[in-house]
Amino acid sequence: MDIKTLKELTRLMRENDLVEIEVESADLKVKLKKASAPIAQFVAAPSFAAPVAAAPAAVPVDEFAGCKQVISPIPGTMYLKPNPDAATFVGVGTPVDETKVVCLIEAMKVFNEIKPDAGIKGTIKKVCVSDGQAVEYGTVLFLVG
Amino acid sequence: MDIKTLKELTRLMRENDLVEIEVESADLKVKLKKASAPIAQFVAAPSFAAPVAAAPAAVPVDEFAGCKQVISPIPGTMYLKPNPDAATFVGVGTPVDETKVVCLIEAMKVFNEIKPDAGIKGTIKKVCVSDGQAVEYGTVLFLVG
Amino acid sequence: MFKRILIANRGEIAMRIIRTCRRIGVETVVVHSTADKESLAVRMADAAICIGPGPAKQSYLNINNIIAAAELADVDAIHPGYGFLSENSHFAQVVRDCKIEFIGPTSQSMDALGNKAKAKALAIEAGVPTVPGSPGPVKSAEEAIAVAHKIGYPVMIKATAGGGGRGMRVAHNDASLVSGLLQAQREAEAAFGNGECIIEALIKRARHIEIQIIGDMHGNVVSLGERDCSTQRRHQKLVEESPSPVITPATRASMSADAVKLAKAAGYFNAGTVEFIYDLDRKAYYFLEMNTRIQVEHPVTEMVTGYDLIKHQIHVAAGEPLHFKQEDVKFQGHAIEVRINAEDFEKGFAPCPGKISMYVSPSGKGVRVDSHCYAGYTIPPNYDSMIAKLIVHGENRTEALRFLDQALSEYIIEGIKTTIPFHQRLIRDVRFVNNEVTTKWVDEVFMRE
Amino acid sequence: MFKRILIANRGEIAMRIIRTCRRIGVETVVVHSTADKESLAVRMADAAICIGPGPAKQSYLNINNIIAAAELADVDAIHPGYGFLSENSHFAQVVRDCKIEFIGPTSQSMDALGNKAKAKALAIEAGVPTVPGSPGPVKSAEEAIAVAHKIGYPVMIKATAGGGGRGMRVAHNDASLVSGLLQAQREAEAAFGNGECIIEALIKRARHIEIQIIGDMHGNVVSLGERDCSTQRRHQKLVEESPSPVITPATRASMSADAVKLAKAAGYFNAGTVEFIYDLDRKAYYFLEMNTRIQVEHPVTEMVTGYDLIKHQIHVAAGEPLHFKQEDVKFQGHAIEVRINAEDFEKGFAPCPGKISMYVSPSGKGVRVDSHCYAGYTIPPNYDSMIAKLIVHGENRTEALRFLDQALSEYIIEGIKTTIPFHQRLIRDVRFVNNEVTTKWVDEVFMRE
Repeated sequence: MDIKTLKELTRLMRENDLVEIEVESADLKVKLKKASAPIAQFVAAPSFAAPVAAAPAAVPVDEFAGCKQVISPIPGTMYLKPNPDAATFVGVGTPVDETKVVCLIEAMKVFNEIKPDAGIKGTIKKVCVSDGQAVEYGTVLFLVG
Repeated sequence: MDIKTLKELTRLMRENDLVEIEVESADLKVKLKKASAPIAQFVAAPSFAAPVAAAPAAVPVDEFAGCKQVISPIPGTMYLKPNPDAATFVGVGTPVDETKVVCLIEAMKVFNEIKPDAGIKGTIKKVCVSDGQAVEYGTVLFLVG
Repeated sequence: MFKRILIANRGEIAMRIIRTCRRIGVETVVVHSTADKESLAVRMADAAICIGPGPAKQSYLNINNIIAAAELADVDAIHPGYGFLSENSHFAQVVRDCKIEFIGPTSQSMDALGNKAKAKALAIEAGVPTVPGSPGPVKSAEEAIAVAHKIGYPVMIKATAGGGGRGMRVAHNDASLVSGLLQAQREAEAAFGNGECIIEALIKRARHIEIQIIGDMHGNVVSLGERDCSTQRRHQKLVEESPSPVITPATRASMSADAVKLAKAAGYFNAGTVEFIYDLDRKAYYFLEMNTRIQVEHPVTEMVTGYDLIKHQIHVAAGEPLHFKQEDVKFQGHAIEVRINAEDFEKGFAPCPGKISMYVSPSGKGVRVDSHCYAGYTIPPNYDSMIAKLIVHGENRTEALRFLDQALSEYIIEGIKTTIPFHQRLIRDVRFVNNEVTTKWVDEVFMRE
Repeated sequence: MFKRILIANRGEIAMRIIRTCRRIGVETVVVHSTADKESLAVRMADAAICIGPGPAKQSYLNINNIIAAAELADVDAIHPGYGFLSENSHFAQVVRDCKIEFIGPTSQSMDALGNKAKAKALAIEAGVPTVPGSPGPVKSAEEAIAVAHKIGYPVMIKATAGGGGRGMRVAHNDASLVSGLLQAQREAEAAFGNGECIIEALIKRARHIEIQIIGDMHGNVVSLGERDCSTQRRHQKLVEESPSPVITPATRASMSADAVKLAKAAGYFNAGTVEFIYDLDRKAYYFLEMNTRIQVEHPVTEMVTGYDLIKHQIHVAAGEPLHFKQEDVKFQGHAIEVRINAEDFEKGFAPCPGKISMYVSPSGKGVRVDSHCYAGYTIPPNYDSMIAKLIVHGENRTEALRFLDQALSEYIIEGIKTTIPFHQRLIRDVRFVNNEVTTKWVDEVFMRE
């Protein structure tokens, strides 16, 4: 990070009468706020539920900042391997893109092949679920960076 | 991270009237906030009730800062004069202390002479009620400074 | 009996179903969208499974994901609530094909009764009075004109696939009938994928009166009396009450018998509502349509009969015979429900989603609030604007209205606009108090004053 | 009838009284301390007058300021609620001397029944059974010993001016009787300014059963049945229910008749409660004391009888004859009330005043919550710790307990500790379910496990 970017941002604020600016990119997350802004509170949304499926794994923002998430599109049981004796589809370090099968989710007796959404390209930085785990819509499966 | 970056950030805040700055990158997570950030709201405590008696008069904090309040000890009807034809007990500028009758409050058919509490000594800075007004416990009658 | 059921719904009805399940010892799994992850239902249910993002199409209407959740949670049955998939016969069939019970009627009954033209034909066959009009969809403008001349103008043009006031049109003469029919057919084709329309007599001074029925899989069908839902705005019910203050005991008995007759003719089981239009001038009722699900206003019937409808829905879905017979059903007092919506009634009932900053619900003997809201809750913009159903139960209508007035004046909801002020004005209106209201009164009279 | 009444109370009972006044069209003026200026009652009432600072002695017990407020607001009557000045005969007299009606009995009845020794003498005179013991205060240790020998050890020493468990002591032999009597007399003198003590037989397995009565100024007194309040902790009622699950219809009728007899003997009018101790071993009941006011647990009676007790209190205070006769009183179903307090039951029920951050009260058919709390409300440390009374009404005790279980599990109160977890454990305890509870069970068995 360099201070120059920040200076550019403050100039942008000044010139455009902005009271708040928030930028998030692959390598940087910035928030600037002027006195007059209503002070927004960024608290993590509390998750009340005790879901059947594990709650979406907490994403440690610091370490994996900028990573993109591969989420489950459907409730079901997640498998990291095509069959119990096989190797996992992917692991930390595996390069992936939207064509790569990263895991299976069994739902309605069907094994659905899960691939990253279009635009997600990089290497697996973290596997967020364990083999055979129940997942729901939105459960974070992998972090790709 | 070095302290220089932080200094740069604080200067940036100063120069741009920022009250809050939050930066997160792969190697750094910083959040700075000025004391003035929470925009203190001085709104009168919401008085839900539509009381029979007038709500305690709002005290303009600025002008009468440091003044002591003479409050009504009982619900009733407040009179500024001993009788309709007489002069008021006190007015702005009258010196008062705990021995001085400042008004009457009629309650239970009795005219109660009201004197400032012990320790209140000075001159009347403001008369907060009008003659014949209904008051409740705690209604501010006079400001003494 | 079921060990565990899945609730394929949200908001107050999800809460309502959870409540009964807790009372009868059935576990609950609620499915929800990401927009509802902080909802009370998610918190209250024994388990919650996220099935998709905010838009209903991708979550509450996403059959695949709901079934996947049901299998994952290993539930015995699915309660669809009202709205969403509750009247989707395909969904009911998929659920049953997965060896999960659908808490509702068969797909066949839903199909037979969900289509207005088919339902009307069934009613005619069963000897239930229907609004004079075409026996089925009109094939041509000429046929429509012939029907209109027979029953007399003005007439209604209705899309058979429509509902809730959508796909309806009035014609006063041949010209407006021909053009109206064309437009209605085109609109219905676009909106529902089905352009069929029927022609019916227009009833000028109508009350909306419906009969709550419940049936089991053993051929028993019982009527739980009527609800009068005549106070409507743009065909949306605002107030529901039981008993109806405008019909005689004889009419009530006859309507109940007809509703049961129709349900039996359709091989119907579980809870359902047979809607009638009551013509104040002719003092006659006509079958309108049947809703093959639990309804928003079911608590009104619960208050006057004492029966927990959700409980009996679950019991009959589990194959049990109905726990009571027609002669056991007794009515006590008068119940009224008003729907409190997050809407600004002074701005044409514009929805006002947002965060509730303060919330104090009313209380007292005979006051019931069915809601999913609380202070701090944000009403998402994705779904309907209902905040709560306020139901009161008094010895008679006068007492119920007094209770309602007290409860409305005590209800505190801050942070968003609600329809509480509207209801306060409404229930103090002498015409409402004196039952001079028709289904068009709010639109044509009350809202214009 | 009264046009406007003043409510000399706070919290849920102030809300409760306002609710009924709204239903019957009586204006309300609530007096409050500075600590309660943001309370719901202040917001709900037609008018509110601050009468003093937080401490009750300077506000809710400040007779001068309350009367001043009543005159300022020009009210016709004062409802004292329960606690505070509700059983203060001097206050009742001052109110009436100011030509304001006191919604309660005469000062004379209050005096005759508020003192335990006088009340017992009156009961004996009226032929109402009392606990065997001294006919009045014992004058000496010798007299106490003679009484104890006659009725047999163990015996109770009770201060006549005590109440709620204060000023009570058990003696098992002559020595402990003599020393206990001395201590009790000394303590009672210090606490109540009256050292008189009586000696009574100790009842080992007791239930607390009380009869709700209401009378008018024309000599009519009606019984509204019993409440069983045997689940107590340190003589504080935790759970109240009606009907009592341990007495026979014959006992019930006899207790009711005796309660009415006693009230009539005292020239009593307005609502009152005649408390009895029921001896499970002897299957006999004895008069304990009379509460000359509305009680916390009155909703239990309202649920099973359908009568609004506050409404009838107001009607009879206005001089009207009772609106119903003894033969009109019918009982329906089973009602249970639990008191939800801001207390940490795992730390000896230590009070936990503070701010409620989230609050969602339960709902559903047969569920009633009487409360003054809401999310954002701060429970002041100055007064009692009651948050709410949760009342359920089912067809029978089993159903009522199911409703209660559901309602408790649905009740969300965050930010402070509450007794909800205690009640959840309690009502699932098989001994509570099977009615094996005595008045000492919670203290001596349940809390020690």
